[in-house]
Amino acid sequence: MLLEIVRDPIDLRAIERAVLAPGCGGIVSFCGSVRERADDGRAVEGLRYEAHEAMARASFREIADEVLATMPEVRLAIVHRIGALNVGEIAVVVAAAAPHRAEAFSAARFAIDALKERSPIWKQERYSDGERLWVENRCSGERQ
Amino acid sequence: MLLEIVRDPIDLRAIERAVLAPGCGGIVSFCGSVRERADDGRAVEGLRYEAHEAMARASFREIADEVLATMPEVRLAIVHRIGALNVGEIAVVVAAAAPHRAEAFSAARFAIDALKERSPIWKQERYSDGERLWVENRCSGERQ
Amino acid sequence: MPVVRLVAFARLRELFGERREIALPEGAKVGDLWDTLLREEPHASALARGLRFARNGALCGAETALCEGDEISLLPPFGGG
Amino acid sequence: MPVVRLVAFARLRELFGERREIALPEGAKVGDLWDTLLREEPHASALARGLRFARNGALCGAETALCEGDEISLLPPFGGG
Repeated sequence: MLLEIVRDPIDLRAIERAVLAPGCGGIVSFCGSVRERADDGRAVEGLRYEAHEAMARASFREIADEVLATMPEVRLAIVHRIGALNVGEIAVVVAAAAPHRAEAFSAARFAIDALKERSPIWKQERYSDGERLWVENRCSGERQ
Repeated sequence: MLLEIVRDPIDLRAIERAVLAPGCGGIVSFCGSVRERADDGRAVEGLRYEAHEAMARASFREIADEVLATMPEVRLAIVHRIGALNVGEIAVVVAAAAPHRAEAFSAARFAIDALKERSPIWKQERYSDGERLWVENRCSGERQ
Repeated sequence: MPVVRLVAFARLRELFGERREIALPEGAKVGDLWDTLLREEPHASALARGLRFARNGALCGAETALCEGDEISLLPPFGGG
Repeated sequence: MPVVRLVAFARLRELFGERREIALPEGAKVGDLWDTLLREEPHASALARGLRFARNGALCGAETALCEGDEISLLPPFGGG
């Protein structure tokens, strides 16, 4: 399991190599990059992510444990970058390797959904008009 | 859309780069590699894929058209390698980029499932005991 | 006597070769081509399960008429991905 | 008078700083810390929606008692991924 918060650019292929095992025929990866347009259509110049790093890593571990509890053959990576990112750069990678593709899809989907909901990470979008906005995930914060 | 049958090793990152567009925040990719064990547990030495290349490419185009009909913002790649492959080498990559992750997951899953069902590609496993076997996908051939 | 080009894959290629020309009686259909091949290799009947045919790159049924120069493909169950 | 370390994120970090020490009356709870901060910056109340607290790296409720040296985190709604 590769579960990390990083500050340097993410090497997607290295992560996929880290989860690939000879017994795993399929890897599903989700790779989230900085989009050039916000949901409201405004041009995005860049992003800043910050995290409670210890809690975020603990949440990745919890997510991985939940995946393994139901799919023990899955090998999972969750890597999120923090700091300043430019348009097009990779912010997050979730990769799941499994002997069969159904588990790999299921694990990757669960992990990215869970990360968005429960990992203490925050995103500030910077627009071309100079404004900055902290953008919340849709489901976050509605649990308590 | 990158829809190809290739004979040389597949460069996963290049395919992901090909589908990534500035407006697409999420890429989901499925990468199928040669497993060291067959479903019955026998040690696999290597594989040979063959294809009706023209029909396989046409099937990729048909699959891509079906994805676009319901999810016009998706950018899709389907690349399958044929010829002799060793354990650990990449046989197939499906990558789907979309503004939001639900579409990317849905498109990638649909594409790999459809490829396995309808693309005229055949796989011969070669085991360490010297035997060779043409291995069928579970659902294939049951449609007519 | 239409002459068609037979293209076989996987186990069927091992039996019948990758490509060959084959002459059939006037009015012959895709199914007649398969029957002709079975007379040549009777144990190929074990490979009929899930077998599909294609004429000039498009799936077709056994009742499809053969024309001079057609490419007829024998497609066993698929294994890609 | 327990002294706790406050760690704030996102908009709350912009208001209260990233890390600071804060002294509270004996018996104070996490909710009392938040009320103390609100007296300092009344318009922070607009940020109460979806706010969660953590004590020493574990989510906790407003009724959690504060101990000397605790790290109390203010976690606005998440935006990772």
